[in-house]
Amino acid sequence: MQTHKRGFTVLVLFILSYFVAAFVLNGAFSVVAQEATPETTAEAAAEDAAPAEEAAPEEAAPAEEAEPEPTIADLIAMIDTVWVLVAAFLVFFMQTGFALVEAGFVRAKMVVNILMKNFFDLSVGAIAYWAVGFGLMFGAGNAFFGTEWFFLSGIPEIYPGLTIPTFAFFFFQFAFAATAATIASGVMAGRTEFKGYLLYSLVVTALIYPIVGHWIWGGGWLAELGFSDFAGSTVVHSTGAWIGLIGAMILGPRPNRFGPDAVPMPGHSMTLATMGTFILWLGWFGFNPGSQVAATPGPIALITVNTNIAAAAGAISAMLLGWLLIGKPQLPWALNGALAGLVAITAPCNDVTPFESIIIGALGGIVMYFGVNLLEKRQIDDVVGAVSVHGFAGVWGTLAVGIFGASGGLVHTGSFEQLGVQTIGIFAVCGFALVTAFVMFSAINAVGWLRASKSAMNVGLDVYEHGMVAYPEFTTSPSEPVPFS
Amino acid sequence: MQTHKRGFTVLVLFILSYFVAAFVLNGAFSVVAQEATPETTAEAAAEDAAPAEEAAPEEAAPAEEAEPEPTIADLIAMIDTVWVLVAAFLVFFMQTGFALVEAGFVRAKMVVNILMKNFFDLSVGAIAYWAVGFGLMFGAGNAFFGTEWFFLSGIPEIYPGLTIPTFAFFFFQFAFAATAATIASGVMAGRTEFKGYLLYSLVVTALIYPIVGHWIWGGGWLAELGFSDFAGSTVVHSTGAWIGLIGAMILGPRPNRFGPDAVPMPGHSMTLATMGTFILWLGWFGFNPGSQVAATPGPIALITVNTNIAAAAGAISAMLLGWLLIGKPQLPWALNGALAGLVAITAPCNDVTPFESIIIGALGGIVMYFGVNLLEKRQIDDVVGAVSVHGFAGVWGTLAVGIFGASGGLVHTGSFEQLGVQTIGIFAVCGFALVTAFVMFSAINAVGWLRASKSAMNVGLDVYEHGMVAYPEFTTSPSEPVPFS
Amino acid sequence: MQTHKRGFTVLVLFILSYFVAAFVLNGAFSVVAQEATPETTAEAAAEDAAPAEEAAPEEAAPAEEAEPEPTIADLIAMIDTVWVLVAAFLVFFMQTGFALVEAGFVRAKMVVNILMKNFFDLSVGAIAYWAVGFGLMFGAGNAFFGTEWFFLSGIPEIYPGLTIPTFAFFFFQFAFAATAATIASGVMAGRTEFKGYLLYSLVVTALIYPIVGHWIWGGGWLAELGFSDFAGSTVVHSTGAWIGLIGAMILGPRPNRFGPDAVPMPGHSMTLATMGTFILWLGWFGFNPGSQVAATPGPIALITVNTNIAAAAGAISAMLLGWLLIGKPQLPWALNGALAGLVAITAPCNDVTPFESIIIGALGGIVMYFGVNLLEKRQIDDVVGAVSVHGFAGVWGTLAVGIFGASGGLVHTGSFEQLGVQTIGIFAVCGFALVTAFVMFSAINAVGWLRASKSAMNVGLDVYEHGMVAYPEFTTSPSEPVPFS
Amino acid sequence: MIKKIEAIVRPEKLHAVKKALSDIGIVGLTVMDVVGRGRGSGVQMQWRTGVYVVDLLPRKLISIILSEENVNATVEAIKKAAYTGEKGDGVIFVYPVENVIRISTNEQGKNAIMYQGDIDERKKR
Amino acid sequence: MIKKIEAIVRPEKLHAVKKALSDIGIVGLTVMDVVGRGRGSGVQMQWRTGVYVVDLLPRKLISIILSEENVNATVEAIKKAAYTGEKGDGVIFVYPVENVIRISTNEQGKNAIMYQGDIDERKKR
Amino acid sequence: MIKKIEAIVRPEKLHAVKKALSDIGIVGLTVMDVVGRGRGSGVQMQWRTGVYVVDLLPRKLISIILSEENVNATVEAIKKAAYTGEKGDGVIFVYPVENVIRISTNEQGKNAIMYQGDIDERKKR
Ligand SMILES: Nc1ncnc2c1ncn2[C@@H]1O[C@H](COP(=O)(O)OP(=O)(O)O)[C@@H](O)[C@H]1O
Ligand SMILES: Nc1ncnc2c1ncn2[C@@H]1O[C@H](COP(=O)(O)OP(=O)(O)O)[C@@H](O)[C@H]1O
Ligand SMILES: Nc1ncnc2c1ncn2[C@@H]1O[C@H](COP(=O)(O)OP(=O)(O)O)[C@@H](O)[C@H]1O
Repeated sequence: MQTHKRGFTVLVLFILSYFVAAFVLNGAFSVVAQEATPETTAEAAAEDAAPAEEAAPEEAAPAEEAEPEPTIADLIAMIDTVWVLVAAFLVFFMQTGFALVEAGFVRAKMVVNILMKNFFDLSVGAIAYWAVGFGLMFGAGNAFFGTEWFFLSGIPEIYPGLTIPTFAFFFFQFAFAATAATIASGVMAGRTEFKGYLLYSLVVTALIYPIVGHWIWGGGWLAELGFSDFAGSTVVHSTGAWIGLIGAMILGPRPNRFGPDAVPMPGHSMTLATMGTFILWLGWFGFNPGSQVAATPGPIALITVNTNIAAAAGAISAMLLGWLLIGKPQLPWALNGALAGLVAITAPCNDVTPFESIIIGALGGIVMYFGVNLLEKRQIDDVVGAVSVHGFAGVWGTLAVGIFGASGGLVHTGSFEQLGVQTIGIFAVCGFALVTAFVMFSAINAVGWLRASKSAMNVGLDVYEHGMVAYPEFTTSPSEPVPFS
Repeated sequence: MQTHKRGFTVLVLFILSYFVAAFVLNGAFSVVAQEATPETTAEAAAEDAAPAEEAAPEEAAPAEEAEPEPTIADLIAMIDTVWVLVAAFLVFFMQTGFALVEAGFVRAKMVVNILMKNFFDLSVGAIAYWAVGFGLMFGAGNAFFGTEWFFLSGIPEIYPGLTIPTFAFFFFQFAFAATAATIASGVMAGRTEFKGYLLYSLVVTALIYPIVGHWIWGGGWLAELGFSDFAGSTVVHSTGAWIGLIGAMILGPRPNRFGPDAVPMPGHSMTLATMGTFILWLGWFGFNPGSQVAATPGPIALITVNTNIAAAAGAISAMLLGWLLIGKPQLPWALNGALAGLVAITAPCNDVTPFESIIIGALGGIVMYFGVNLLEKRQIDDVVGAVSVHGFAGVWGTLAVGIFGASGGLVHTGSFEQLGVQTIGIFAVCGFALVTAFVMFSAINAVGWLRASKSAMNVGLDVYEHGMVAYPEFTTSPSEPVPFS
Repeated sequence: MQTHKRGFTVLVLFILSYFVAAFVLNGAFSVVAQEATPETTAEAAAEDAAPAEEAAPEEAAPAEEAEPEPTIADLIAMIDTVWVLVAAFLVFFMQTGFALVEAGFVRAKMVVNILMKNFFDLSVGAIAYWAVGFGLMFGAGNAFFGTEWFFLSGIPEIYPGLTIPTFAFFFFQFAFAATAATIASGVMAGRTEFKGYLLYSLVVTALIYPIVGHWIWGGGWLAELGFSDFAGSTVVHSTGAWIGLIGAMILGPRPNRFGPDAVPMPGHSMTLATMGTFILWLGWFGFNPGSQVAATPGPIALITVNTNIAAAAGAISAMLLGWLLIGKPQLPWALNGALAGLVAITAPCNDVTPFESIIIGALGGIVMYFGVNLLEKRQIDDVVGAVSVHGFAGVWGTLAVGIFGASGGLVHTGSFEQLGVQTIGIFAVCGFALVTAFVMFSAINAVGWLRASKSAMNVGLDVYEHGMVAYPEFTTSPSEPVPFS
Repeated sequence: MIKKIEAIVRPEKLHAVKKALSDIGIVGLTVMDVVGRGRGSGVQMQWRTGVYVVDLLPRKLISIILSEENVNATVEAIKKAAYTGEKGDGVIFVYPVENVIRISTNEQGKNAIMYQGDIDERKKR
Repeated sequence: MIKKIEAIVRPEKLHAVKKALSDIGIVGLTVMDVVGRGRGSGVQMQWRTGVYVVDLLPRKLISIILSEENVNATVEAIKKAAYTGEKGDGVIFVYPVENVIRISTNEQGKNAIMYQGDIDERKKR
Repeated sequence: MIKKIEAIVRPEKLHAVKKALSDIGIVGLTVMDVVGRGRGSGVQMQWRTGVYVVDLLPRKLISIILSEENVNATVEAIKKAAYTGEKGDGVIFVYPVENVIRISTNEQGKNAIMYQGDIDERKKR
């Protein structure tokens, strides 16, 4: 208890100092107040086609009069904004999907803990990406990171090169950042302390992910090189997965996970896992088609079809492979297969045909399958299979741009150039993520906030860290999987 | 059984007479048939940019010919309608969120009952708001309620002052009405009879909520006064909460909830509660940005960002506060904190900066925290904490308009005027809700339909009222929360 | 094990040969590669209002220059595409709803199996409808089926008669096909082998559903006749239900379902079933208003309102009826009632008033109620009530077009013509579905892949077919429904 | 003398056993969920990469407190209803009981385990 | 001599019984979820078209191993706490026990079931 | 003579105890989920505003019917496998059993609790 109180105080101080430091460094408050005040925004909006600010008819009428006739460009801005926001909502919903998949794949005594982590990925990420991340990622700066727009101060009204407000673009990108952060929570489930996880979440959404993002989407050095990752197989998925991988290695496996006394640890609810996967699949229709960042009919329709069919192909290939090699069609393989297909199609989705998408998705499922088995053999405990789903399939998807991409892919152009650039990018991102994550987790470990104590893991992180259980009324038998008969 | 049958008959007669009376009074049927006939609507729609009525190519082709070229205004109507409908779908989805949060926070033996109540909030509300509510709320009338548009008869094709069809506006508003009604179900969970609840639901969506709505959004006296509540911190959330509060006080607490023989009554499923909160957070992206009722890029993007960051701040502040004061980071506090942040930002979301939103959201979480503790001390049994989440945080959000609002807030204008108006509105709505709800619940209580019998509560409302249990195959131990170890 | 391996090999060979045959017959690969290459699509898209292909500002800027000013028609295409895609996402989400409703209504030992089936409806359907279904359904051909567009080869860029890309139209239609397929899984739950189900799923999405679809939506003979089914009461819902009905009859009931040794088999989770129904209701806002296939404000707003109010009416009528006849307000009746209301309004939703929608929905709920009781008496084991919900209520909805339809309905025109045509269509589709499904299921039965063995059903399909259970840590008592007290 | 019978049977046989006991007039009984291992073998399960055997299979434990003279009839009834002849049919145990007290009536001993129309009343007729 | 008491009570009475036992100094006990049938009748349930009766209702089984001399006091305490006077209040069974071994300390017999401040210690005072 | 051993152990020790029993040749056993209280203290939990103590903690109850001569070896095996030395390790109870009947074979008494390769067969070798 005593140590708990102290740990808590340190955490609060840390968070406070984070804010204070940031404010001082950026003179943030005043700038924010000036720049992002809704007056400005509202005026600008009025130049758009805005009919009425309030629902009440009385108030709305007078406001309309003196406005200039909206132009075609204004309309395009409206359509694009609606599209990007809707897509962002779908990506946001993916957090729910991740939370459910991860909750379904852990044991009942760890459920509250994993839900907390997913919930605070979102919450911490919302603050951190607003304060620091977005600026680092998209602000002008050097080839490695941006140096403006912290706390969204000084952002332009319309995002440069696009038609939509910077706020809309920011929100879309925030949803991606939260996704990247949440991937590792599944890898490291069942043994990571909550305090340490909060720090992890802060660092990833504020620093690691945005820097990688700057390289590729923020005009950084990989973008210059011609590296192509349309919706983030590498930027989002692999980055998250490599961080999780290092985390899992530093943490070590859950007790009794490997070795002679190993006990099976099946996930506690297949309905939650399946529901989560359905929601992720749905969310991906925001992730990929939304990354067009404009409502251009041809591309967004094509991307939607490709995304869907790759998921289907991944589910089928992984399920059939498991059936062939283990003897039964298994639900977890099917779910992870669909996700692997989705991750794989994420990079090339705008530049391939549906038929090629089937191939990419199906191979994504297969890559994932062997990836999970590889980690198992190496005794790396990836609770939900996220390293394989997001990391290995992400690498495959990034390479697929260089193979099938209509604009630079091997099979269409005969040139290895794009494939080479893709490979460079994959290694660069992997290296950066592994190194920074290693430093971060080692530091968290050094203060003793990383791995939960053995008794906490026996009792369950839920009781130990959160003083509660997920299902207080249900009799559960944590150590004995029970079939019927 | 005998009494059950009689109660049922009375209920059916009541509902029937409700319809009959309404029809007679309004000559409703004929008018509805005339006004809302799709012929008219369809023609009007054809003047829009409609390309084809049916998917089949053959039929579509001829229809297109003689149509006039659509104008910019037609296009804006299309975009706005798509936006408002999508937003309405998201608000509609919030019903699912409420159902899950409430189900997760009650004990397993009350789950079917709470699900029924949420499901029929929606169903009863759909009929009641169509028949009476919308007219009372938005129809022209006096400063206190509208007197036309019952059964949607006589509604204009396009909602006055907006670009979208009145049907679209109606549907958006219906989703809000259902939300208001559903709030109290959580407060009064675990002890309210289903029959009585149906009546409650009818009265709230047909009368109480619409009248408050008329005052503020329908051009009533509070709107005249300059009261500002952009998306409904007061109109929707506080109204629902005050009604629930009175309900909880008239009902009294669940047996063994307080006093020396009190037993803890933890919610039966943290996964359901978390899933529900995620869905509510998502739905709020329809609730707040949708309340712009037009797809104006600047405002809707800003509102989205503010909504999100306030939720995050609320989750963090409530979680940290609980950690500090109780010693552990608790999931229920985090969930309720996010919701309180969302409720708080609902009124000022269009008129503040993201930074101010963080403050508003964070304080929302704190207000909620102390609110829950206050009710606990007063021995008022609010099962899900909805009075604090929707009521207290709603008051705070409404005040925040007067404090941070760019157009009239204290810190920006130095004037207390807006704050004064906000305070008047808060008291007026609170008073009206408390009085009408008191009358309503007292009446329901008088016929004996309010509080379930003691044995029903012991056995579980599910068995007693609905003849079933939510999880027939799982062994549950209703009175003994079971941790692992 | 041995036989399992063989069955598996046969299945894989079957699937492979399916692809090979298709490729050879259509010379598919080359054509697909040519036609659907994103180069073409991307160029075309550039003629739209596309601002930027990538989010990175640097790359986007130069691309914009030489583009022609977008026209009003381009904008309409953008809006319509956004609308149709969003609607398609909602319909896609209905798969989750179906999965949850069905999972909630089966016993715990069958959950993994039913989740697998729903998941693979989607996955197999995605491939099959792309390869064969869409061409059969919408390709030009004869009055009975289409003969082009297999593997999407040769499809036009913009779907003829519409404004949206064919890819967008295809995706919307795919989501419908998956829905049709998934209906039967609920009817036949708890006793159908997974292998046989995969074949079923393939045949329905590739052949049976598309042929019916061609008749009505693809310009086939029923379309010529004037048969009207706006969003698919018959095309989608009844077709799926009749196939399921035949399946249930050939399969026979679950052991101990009827007869003197019958035991009650309540669904294992009412929260899952309720959540699923909420999601289906939400998804229907894509299903019906989306079927306008254009964002025309008037119609889509009217359809939304009608859809919603019919669902509410169905829920209320079925719940009250159950209350009256059984004595308690039952959740399963309410859920199925809402769904029946939704199915009933699907055909007439664009051509009736909200008041008529209430009548149609309420009668949908009643038809469903008696339908379930009828099948029960005939000892046909429809696990989730889908034959009544989708079949009987679908027939009623289709007839309602001929009764209430503004353009040809009996009460508005006094003519029986439309009603006659509707009746012909209902019988034709029913007959076709029953016959083809009979052939299909008999064939699957003949190879022994249809009905699971008795011991598999006792142990649970989950353990037997998938080697796992849905909730390994929860103590379940499969044969004894346990109430509290 | 009072005895206790514990019968461990297949879950799907619970209904049949319950009916058989009603038929001979055994009213009072208590049932619980157990998992167990006897002569049968376990069930093979899979989770991701691994295959494992679950050797404790679910059974229903039915416990009946009754007079010594009714033990034989009851054991026979259970045996018949729970029988399939395959491994896993279960076992029946008999234990001594020293006393029984019924809470609502304060009856003790044999009186406490008498029920309306039960096996003893039937015998008298 | 060591005895075992098994009390089958209404679930909602578990807290009261537990408290009554604490009050007289009974510390060690084990509780399990059971369903059972006695003199009471079942509960009527519905599922879709059918009405059915659930005749096995949930009860809590509390089992206590204790010295013979404490049996009476304990039975009385349980009877009082679990009593409502209606059918369904439950029954109490007493069985012989031959030995007890505590794992952590290796104590045997009566020593193994002694607790700090329990009924025996209190008697001494 | 036939005896019954009931061992109440920590849930996480179930696997170890099961293995220890297999090693000495104990095959037949039944396991159930219980919650209980002994010498240990409870766990502190929180729900919203309140803190409360859960004093009944989950344990596994393992019950084994076996011949008297095997009781000692079995008790020793359980003690060793379930031991941590801290409070909460659990207790072992021994009861008399009067008869055993195996349903599938109709064996009675000691024969009914013989298994292939069990402790008795091993002793003979
Ligand atoms: N010696 C024993 N001690 C305790 N329980 C036993 C014993 N033998 C059998 N059982 C119980 O009886 C159940 C049925 O045993 P049995 O008929 O041998 O079949 P199976 O082992 O295949 O289930 C077991 O699952 C176990 O719960
Ligand atoms: N003869 C018996 N053998 C085993 N258990 C019994 C017996 N009689 C009663 N019980 C148990 O005691 C519980 C309470 O019994 P009783 O007081 O008769 O009420 P009710 O039958 O209404 O529950 C039963 O549910 C059952 O679990
Ligand atoms: N006298 C007793 N009567 C019944 N059960 C007992 C008794 N003493 C202990 N138990 C059971 O044994 C379990 C372990 O007891 P013990 O080793 O004292 O540790 P703890 O109380 O910490 O769990 C308890 O949880 C309870 O189920």
